[in-house]
Amino acid sequence: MIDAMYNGGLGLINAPWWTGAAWPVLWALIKIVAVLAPLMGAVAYLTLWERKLLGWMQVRHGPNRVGPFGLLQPIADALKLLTKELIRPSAAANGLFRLGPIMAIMPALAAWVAIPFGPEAVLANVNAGLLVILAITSIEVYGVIIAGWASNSKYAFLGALRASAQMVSYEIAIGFCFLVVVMTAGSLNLAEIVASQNRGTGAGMGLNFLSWNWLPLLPIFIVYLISGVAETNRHPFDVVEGEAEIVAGHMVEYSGMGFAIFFLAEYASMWLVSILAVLMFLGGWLPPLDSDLFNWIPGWIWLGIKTFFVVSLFIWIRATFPRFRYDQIMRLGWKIFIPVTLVWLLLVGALMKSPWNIWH
Amino acid sequence: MSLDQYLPVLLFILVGIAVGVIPQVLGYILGPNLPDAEKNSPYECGFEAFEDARMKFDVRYYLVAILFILFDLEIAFLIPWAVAFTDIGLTGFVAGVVFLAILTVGFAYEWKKGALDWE
Amino acid sequence: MGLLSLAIWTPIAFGIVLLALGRDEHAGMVRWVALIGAIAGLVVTLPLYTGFEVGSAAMQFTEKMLWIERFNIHYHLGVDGISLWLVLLTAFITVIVVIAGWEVITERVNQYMGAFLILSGLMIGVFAAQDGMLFYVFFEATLIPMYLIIGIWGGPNKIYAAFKFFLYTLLGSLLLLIALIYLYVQSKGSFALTDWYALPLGKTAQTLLFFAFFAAFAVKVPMWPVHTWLPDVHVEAPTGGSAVLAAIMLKLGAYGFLRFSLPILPDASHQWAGLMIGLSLVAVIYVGLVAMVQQDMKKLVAYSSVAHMGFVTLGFFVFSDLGVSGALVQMVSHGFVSAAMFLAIGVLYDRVHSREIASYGGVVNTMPRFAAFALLFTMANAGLPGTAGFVGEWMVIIAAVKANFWIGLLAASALIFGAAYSLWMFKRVYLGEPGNDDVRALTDINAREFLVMALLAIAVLAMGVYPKPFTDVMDPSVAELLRHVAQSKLPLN
Amino acid sequence: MIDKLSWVAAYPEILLAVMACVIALVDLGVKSPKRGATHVLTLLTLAVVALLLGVAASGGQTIVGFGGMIVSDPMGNWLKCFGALALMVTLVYGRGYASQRDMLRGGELFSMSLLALLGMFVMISGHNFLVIYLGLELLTLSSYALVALRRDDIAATEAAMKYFVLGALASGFLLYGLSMVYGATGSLDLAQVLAAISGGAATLKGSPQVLTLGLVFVVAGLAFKLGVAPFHMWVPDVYHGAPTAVTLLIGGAPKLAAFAIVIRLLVEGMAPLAVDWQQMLGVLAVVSLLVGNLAAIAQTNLKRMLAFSTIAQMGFLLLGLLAGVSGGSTANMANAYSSSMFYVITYVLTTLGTFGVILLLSRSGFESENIEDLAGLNQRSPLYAGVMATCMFSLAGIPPLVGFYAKLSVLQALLASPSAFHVGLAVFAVVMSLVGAFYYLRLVKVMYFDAPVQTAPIEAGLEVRSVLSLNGLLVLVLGIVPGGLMALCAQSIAALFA
Amino acid sequence: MNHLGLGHFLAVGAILFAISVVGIFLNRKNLIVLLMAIELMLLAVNMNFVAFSHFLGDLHGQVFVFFILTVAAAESAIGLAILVLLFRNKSSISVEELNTLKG
Repeated sequence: MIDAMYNGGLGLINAPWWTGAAWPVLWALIKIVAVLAPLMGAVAYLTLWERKLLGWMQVRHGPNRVGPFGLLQPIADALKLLTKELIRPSAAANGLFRLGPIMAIMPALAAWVAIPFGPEAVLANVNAGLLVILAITSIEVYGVIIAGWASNSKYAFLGALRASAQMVSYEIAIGFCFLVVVMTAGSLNLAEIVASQNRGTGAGMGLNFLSWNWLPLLPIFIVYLISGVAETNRHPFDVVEGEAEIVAGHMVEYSGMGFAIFFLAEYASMWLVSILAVLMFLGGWLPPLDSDLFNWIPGWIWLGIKTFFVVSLFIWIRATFPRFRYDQIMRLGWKIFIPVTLVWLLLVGALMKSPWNIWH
Repeated sequence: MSLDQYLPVLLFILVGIAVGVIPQVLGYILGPNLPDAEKNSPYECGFEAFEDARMKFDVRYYLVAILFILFDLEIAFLIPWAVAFTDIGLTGFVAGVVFLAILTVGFAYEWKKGALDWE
Repeated sequence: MGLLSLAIWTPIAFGIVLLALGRDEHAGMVRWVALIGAIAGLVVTLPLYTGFEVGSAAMQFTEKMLWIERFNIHYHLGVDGISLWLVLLTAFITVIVVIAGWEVITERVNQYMGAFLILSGLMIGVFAAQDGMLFYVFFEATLIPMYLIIGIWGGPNKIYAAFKFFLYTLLGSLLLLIALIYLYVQSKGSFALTDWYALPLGKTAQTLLFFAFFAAFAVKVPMWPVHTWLPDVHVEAPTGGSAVLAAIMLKLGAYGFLRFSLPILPDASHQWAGLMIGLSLVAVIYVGLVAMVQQDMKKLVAYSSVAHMGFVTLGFFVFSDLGVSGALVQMVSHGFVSAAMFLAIGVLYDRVHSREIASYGGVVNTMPRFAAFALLFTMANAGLPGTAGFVGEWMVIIAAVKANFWIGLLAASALIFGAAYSLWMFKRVYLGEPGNDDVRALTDINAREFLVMALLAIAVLAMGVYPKPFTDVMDPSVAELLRHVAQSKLPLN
Repeated sequence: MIDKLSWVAAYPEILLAVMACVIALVDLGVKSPKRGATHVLTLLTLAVVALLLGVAASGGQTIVGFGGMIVSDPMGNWLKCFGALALMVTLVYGRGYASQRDMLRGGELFSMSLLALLGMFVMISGHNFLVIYLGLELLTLSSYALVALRRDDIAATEAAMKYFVLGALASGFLLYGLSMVYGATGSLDLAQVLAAISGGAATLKGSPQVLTLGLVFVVAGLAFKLGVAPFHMWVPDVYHGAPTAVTLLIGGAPKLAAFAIVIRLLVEGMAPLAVDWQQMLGVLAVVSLLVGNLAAIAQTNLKRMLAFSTIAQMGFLLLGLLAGVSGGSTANMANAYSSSMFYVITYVLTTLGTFGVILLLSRSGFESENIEDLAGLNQRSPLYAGVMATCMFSLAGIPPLVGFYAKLSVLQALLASPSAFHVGLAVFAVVMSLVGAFYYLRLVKVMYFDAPVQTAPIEAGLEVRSVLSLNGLLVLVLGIVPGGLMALCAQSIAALFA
Repeated sequence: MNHLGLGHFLAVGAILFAISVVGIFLNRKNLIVLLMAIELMLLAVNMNFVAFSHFLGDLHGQVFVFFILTVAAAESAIGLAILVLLFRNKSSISVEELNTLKG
């Protein structure tokens, strides 16, 4: 069906500039919007879900005034932020100050280009998918630094420094996690990584979920999850923007849509981290059991369910843990996660070279 | 050479930028614009800002940045190794182990030197 | 180890021992060791003379072994009639210098004595080397001790003098080095002098090489107009340094002409003989005149050295038996005489600390014995018959007359200048009433100084009265040399 | 699997790499500020490595390992052996100096210098652009850090910055050139590059213009690394600003490696282009001799003067390298390159002695780096003055010191190829070495003729004194019997062409 | 899109290289810019290597790029470290103020 749409569009105008350049670009844009629109919706409603879930965990209701069960709350928030004044501190560097949010949101969205939603359903089916994601998300730190620097405010500056140091530290841990997964899958393509999880002893017995990477790579999975939280500067690693000591960190000088964009970026990143966790460790769109009922449910639903579960896990963590001190955060990243991932990398490597290799 | 597969990447980056730009423009148009000196002064818990915010900061941030560059590159280095792991045989594995061992030596060295301590 | 090696390395070994072990606290012992070393150095050269086969032109006492294989450089030593006396002269003068510096030098005695002993060995090496590169190594190495001698123990302007000495001579030597390497390449990888004697060379090559050699040797001799370093250096150098410089180091240049320029480049030598003779005559006459107006005794003797060396080069380039032999005799005699002159000035300088002629006058009154020696040496310097100075100059003049009357006449006229400045200086310094209180307070030479003077006086007289042992030894070698010079080496085409 | 020969070819490097890591880790447990244990361990390592290399080099074998990535040949092994020895001597001289300046704390001096040496080894062994480049970078990166080892010293950090910027620039040039050569020949392997160039247009993958352009950049990059004019700007500042021990470290052994990569890249890789690169080297040599010698005269700072002297000496070294091919004849190649090898080895030996004395004269709180500081050294210590004077005369090229034979062999190589250009260069070189003699002599003058200004007694441990004496003696003894070393160089280079 | 040839890539490389050289020599103000110019220079080289590698169909060039990247990282690490030292000692990172060493 999708191919038919593409070919239909191709036949609209019979001119080289259309078939050669314009239509492919337009088609790609259409597909991007098809990904982006649900994503934005998911982001918006994640804010609501977070507030709701937190509320329930704290035995209260959460937002419930705007619309039924507060379902229109995100739209109201958006409208309110849209009509707020965009304050630019007089000491700030003008261009950079506006560039900050852009550099924050762009990678959080652009990284989705390589996320597959099914075996073939991916915007850019490149071999180096994971690498593309790694590359694009690395840019995120620029948004933080630029925002903190351009604000010309001590809180923003210190917050940006802390945030960037924290993000790069955990990026290493995440990189090592990627490495282990890539090693077992033998590919950087996320679809192949998902596919590679559908084999092994567990899968042979129909208990597919036992073959997913989360079990054989359990330490890596845990490290990844925690690093993902830290990478997005979420609680309990949100000391960079902790109200008690540094107000809103690098975002302190932003108002209105500037602030909203940072907010969007954070939640889009959460989704990204979650879906990556699912793709790499939880079997992506694969059903957990090899039964007809489970196989009948489409893959994207499985993907959605699992991702939703992981995102909720993030919120659960937020509700549960006290905030870490900054030195504890850095120590966790450098002195625990990196050695653990290094050791596990070697162990997995040795296992793969041994006769007991479980990733044939 | 064909880079067609990467066209969506470029486009998505542009779209991402647009998503960053358009709301700000909209906010500028739709929101009020009433600057005053107090509002536009940097936030400092209500105090007057008394010095340039771009002050000297702890050198450890530099250290983290430097260490990050190195480790990130190590990862970049290991990715091809990991991708081709099944094809490179024992020699490749041993080579990787040697590489990681050297990395570990450096890591242990900086650990013992206190480069990873924050307090 | 052959005799020549012994002659070279004995003084060097003693010198190194002195450098390594000597301290100013036991300067007395240092002096004795130095004297023993110098005498040992002289003693081991004596068998060279007694064992020398007179009448043979061949190299004797030869030693040859491979030294640097890669460049086919040999440790090849040998003496013939040309170099034998120069070797002996060197060893002899070293003894004299050591004795002369006995009490005069009080600081860093070991370095002073060591430098002279090493210098002595190196100079003997120059005279004995039969391999081009070996020659060059010894030739250049002499610069280092001499530089230090001038610089450390010299007069007030010593640093200027030391640099001038070193850089002047180094420039010439470096061109010599290029010439040697060129010859090495041309002779398909040989540094042996005998190979080079037989090497055919084109006219341009010969001319270029000739001037490269000229640059090295003429500076060393020194010939006019590149002699200007010599007076400066002599004035500043310590007495012993001046003596060795005048007596032996100048001969290195002249010897180089004889060993290199003439036999290797016969055609260029003939071609440029006119120039060489011209320069020599200028040296003899013009520099002689310059000497007459000097107020400084050392400068006067220095200029007279230039003039005397002019006779040597003149003798070489008339290409006759008599001329070359005369020049050689002149070299040896000048070695004795100039050393004696400088040492005599040193005796005065040690007492009065002035070299100005005007500071003296009537020295004969207070130092009669010394004045007697001084008179003898002055006469020899002037070329009076019966002294060493006469024989060589006379032979050269006769040879010059034979070659060309006018050249001979001009050369002979120089004798008059020589007599004039030498005697004039003698008159002003020694004769008459004591010129001032310094002179009145002078004490006559002590036993050590007497010994030095006496030894030199004997040598000067012996050579003047009975030069036959010298010329007998030289003649066959000179003949052999001239045979080489007579053969054209231009490629036949 | 990797074949056994590869291990044989690389085991000194492997040993050194392992020991560098071990020493870095061992040092973490050393508490003493003098770092005795680290020092001894480092010296021991170097001694063993030098011994292994000496044995390997005497064998005279040429082994190509790791698929042509590295080569273990006599030239490389001897250079590596001498490099290890030079580093040993450097550390012996520099230890007192370093400990007085609190440079030993942390022990980086040892581990970094071992890594620098490893870089040299890799550079020397490299038979592939990639390996050569990696070795080069390992060396230079370690050197940058070493220069900045005195963290509180303005001059040192500034020197480090200049060194870093210009060094990185040089690497960039070299790399850019290598990329062009790669593009033109289609290979990074020296042997294949040589084959591609030898075959002319038929075997080249790209246009000859690209190749020539690449060559220009490669030569410029090498010139930067060698520190020859007009790419010499960093040399005086770095020599001057770096702590003297480090100055010796970067002014000594790395010259051996620099020579080796010139040989590897230009001769082993691009010999058929010799006519082109020889011309460039000729220009570089002339300018270096001119700039180095003339600028050195004007210096009052000893280290700066020696820096300019280095520039001049490197210019002389280039003369040997450009004499290899003339008029299409390659008969002189072995001769010319072995003369350069001899030159560089003896230069390093002499430099060690020179800086050894300077290091010795420095005390805590006092840098002996002005020429006046040497005044009257002869009265204070005839031995050190003697060593220094020997080195100076050697650098000036006066026989019978080893520096003379170095100049002799280079001039010989130059004159062996019958070309007026070469003869002119030789004459120019000797005239310039006369100028050079002036400032070397000035140092001797200061030591011997001037009255002492500094009167503090010179303290030195037995090891320093004996090594320094040995060093000076070697300059003299190798001058009296240079045959062995010359033959060694000749055989090593001959093996390249075998 | 289909007309991209080797020349285009080399031209980009050359332009980058030229920019970086100019940046190194003309920049008088800020050492950080110098460090960036150096990185840019290495990127220019990488451009060349990748382009050649692709058009030659030879992977070695790309392997080389990997190593250059690593070295560039190490280089900038050391460069930054030296820069920090320099700033601590001189309180300035201006190129013009690198004038302690003169002869």
